[in-house]
Amino acid sequence: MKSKLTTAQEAVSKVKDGDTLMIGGFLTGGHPENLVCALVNIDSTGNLTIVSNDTGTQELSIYQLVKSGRVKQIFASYIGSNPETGRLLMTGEAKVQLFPQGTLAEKIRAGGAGLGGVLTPVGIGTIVEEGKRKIEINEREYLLEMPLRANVALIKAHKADEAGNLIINGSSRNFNIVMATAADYVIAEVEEYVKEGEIDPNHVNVPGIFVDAIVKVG
Amino acid sequence: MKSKLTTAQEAVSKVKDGDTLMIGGFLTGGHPENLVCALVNIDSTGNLTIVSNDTGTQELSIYQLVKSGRVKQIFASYIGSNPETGRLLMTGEAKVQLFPQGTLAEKIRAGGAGLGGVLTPVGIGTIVEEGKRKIEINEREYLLEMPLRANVALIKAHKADEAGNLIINGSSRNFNIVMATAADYVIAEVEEYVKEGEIDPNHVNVPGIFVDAIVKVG
Amino acid sequence: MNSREFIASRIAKELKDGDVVNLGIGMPTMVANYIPEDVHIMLQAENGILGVGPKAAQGEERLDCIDAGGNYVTTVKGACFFDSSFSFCIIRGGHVDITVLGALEVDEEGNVANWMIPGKKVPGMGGAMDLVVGAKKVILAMEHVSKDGTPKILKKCKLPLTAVNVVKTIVTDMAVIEVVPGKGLVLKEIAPGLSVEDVQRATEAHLTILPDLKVIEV
Amino acid sequence: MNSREFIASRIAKELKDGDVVNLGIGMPTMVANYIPEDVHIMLQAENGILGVGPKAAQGEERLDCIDAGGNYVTTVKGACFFDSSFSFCIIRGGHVDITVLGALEVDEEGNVANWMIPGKKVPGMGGAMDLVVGAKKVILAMEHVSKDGTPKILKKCKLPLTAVNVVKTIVTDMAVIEVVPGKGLVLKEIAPGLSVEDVQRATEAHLTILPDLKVIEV
Repeated sequence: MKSKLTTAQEAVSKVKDGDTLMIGGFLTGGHPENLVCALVNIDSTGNLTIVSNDTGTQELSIYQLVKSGRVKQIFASYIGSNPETGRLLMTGEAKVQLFPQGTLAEKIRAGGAGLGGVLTPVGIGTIVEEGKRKIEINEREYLLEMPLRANVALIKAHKADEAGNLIINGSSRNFNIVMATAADYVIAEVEEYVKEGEIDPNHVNVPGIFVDAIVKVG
Repeated sequence: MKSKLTTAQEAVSKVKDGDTLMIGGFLTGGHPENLVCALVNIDSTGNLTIVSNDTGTQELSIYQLVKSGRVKQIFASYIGSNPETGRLLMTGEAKVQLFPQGTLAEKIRAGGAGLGGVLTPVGIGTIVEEGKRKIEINEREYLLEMPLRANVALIKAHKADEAGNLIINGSSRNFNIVMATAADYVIAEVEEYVKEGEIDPNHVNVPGIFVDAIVKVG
Repeated sequence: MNSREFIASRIAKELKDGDVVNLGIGMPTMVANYIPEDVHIMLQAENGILGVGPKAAQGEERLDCIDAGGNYVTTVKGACFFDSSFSFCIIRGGHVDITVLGALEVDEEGNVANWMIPGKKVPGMGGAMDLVVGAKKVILAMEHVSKDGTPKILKKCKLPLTAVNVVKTIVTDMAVIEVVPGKGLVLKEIAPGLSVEDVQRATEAHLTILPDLKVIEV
Repeated sequence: MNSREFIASRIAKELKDGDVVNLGIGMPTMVANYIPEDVHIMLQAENGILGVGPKAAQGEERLDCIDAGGNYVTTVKGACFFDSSFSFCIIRGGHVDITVLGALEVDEEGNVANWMIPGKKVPGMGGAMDLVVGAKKVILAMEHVSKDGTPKILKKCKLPLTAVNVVKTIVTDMAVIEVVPGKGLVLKEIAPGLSVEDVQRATEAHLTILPDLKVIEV
């Protein structure tokens, strides 16, 4: 089988104009900094839609990406840690759509799991309702939340084997696992790269079939 | 904190008349045989509803439970390995409702995850549609599948620590993880019981907060 | 003890042995400092930890162990890690006993606003909407009035809501107030040295006074 | 080579290097025996394995490593385990390239019936409905006619359906047939020694014959 190992530059060249991009991580934790940095340095792509829990912090390259004018739309749950995202929202330079964090995770999962949507009680009675179908079940109202998918996902893991199986430790799992299931092309930035068979099948967090490219860093 | 360690007999005495019971396992794999056996030997409870992927095989105690006349309803995806379940379905002695396996897993997950339901394309155009709401999204039809919850879940794991954290290996995870999230009282049959802190937090398959009682067997 | 410490220490008394608790960023996080030694709770961080421990000592910070505020933390014995999707199954599914959050406004129907000020500040809701809808008990930790002295406990919230009918207990520097469905706000305790009139004057909503009104002990 | 072996070995030629494949119980399972050595596929078992290997040797059976038919199996290098919920995210989400299943009936619209005979046999659909809806390519492995000689490839299925418009390729002991949307059934290959008329006579649905009709090679 063809090796999935590649460079950050080569991997992110898969991102095309107008693509939707999922970027894993929760603030600095489990964030694929090297991949985003490589993307910032390729300035050929624009009109991007970014799906990220929080669009990171000011210290990360995602701040530069958001600032670059190449992003037309952002889906997130919290943007207080990246003032540039807030600025784009206020000025309307980009469309910024906010979702409850659990709803965002569930939308991405639905995208990867072939579901048409999920019903959540979260957001009922708030502006999160706007433009969404409400469905009543047993006299309780739910919001119909639709699936989210991406062309490319940039995720971060600790270890990969040759098959692409990933181990993600601690609080760094966050959005990296669901995002790996919901994109056409998945790029994983990893700290360690081992031979096939060296990861215990019981400890795999992302099956290798989801991972298209592996970039070893550090 | 109070110890969760108990006997099978004591644990299953939590099952009350009319309860809905989830039973983990896929055929013989990851099936909580000792807990079901204990339940068979307590003949005080009836009118049970059982949620199980397949209601096991003829060699397991669940066969006796299904045969006992104490089960009024069964939710499953496959019953070809337990002829008694098929007999109840044919004679109408119990109500047997069949769901696609992924739909069953998703219904239980929704029950544990506080979702009002999920939309799946699976079952469209088949008798699985019967009695269910259909919702059209972007010109594709989906079935609205409602959440499932239980009063008690009987599950099987390899290892538990004092906090109730569980490790389930190999193909035995199957329905045991989602069922642990979707029942008011969760009883885990385990092969190994260790002190708090002896399970790597990265390797926990079921967080201890879901587990109410632990029964060590073998 | 300043007013923030006063509020945090009073809220700590609401926690019972075995509770699963999520503490919001800021004042709510301080609650952890006042939990009695014989009360063992499991702190949840919505980015993927159950069993959050004290902050990491200098030099021992791990990028893979941060809480939802981005702080480097430790874990207690019996902790476990999981991804965002599972984390919000725990939260939305009702498996968190108590969530403590800050608020901009709260009203007599138990509605709460804590995530945006239109035209000024839109950090996003993060996990707050899921938490207040999903947790079994919602406790607000807030100053009784805003910096310019205007009431924050209102007849009806004016800011965009986080959720409707969810708040159970409001703990401020002046009072402990319960939201009782159909009854509105019931004053349970007042801060030492204050009169009922002092509290009512600082509150827009009507407070029901019970005969057994107590003084807040911390 | 009997007819079941003939069918299985022809289907093996449909698999490409890198494919994720789910093989149903019975004849489909035999496909694994005929995969060329230079084609590496990942076999999925819906009870929670990616990377199913050969059957376990006698004495080396592990209760935690069974396939969806309940057989003791081994795993290949690079395998991983997961629970039923995630397994059907893989299946329903379109991450399985090929699923091979048996069938009772199939028709010219690509509808398939393979899970029940009303009044006779109701084993349940198990994972079949999710697999045929979710997999990128559905291949049926079936005898061309039933034991009493009646056609199983029909104008319109009579038995309760497993799914509508899902079948891509039908491989029988007599022919390889493609379902082409808007065009119906196209005969691609016939078994050695048979004429087109032989195949059409054993088929209720109309077969479109292409000029480049081939003889099945196994």
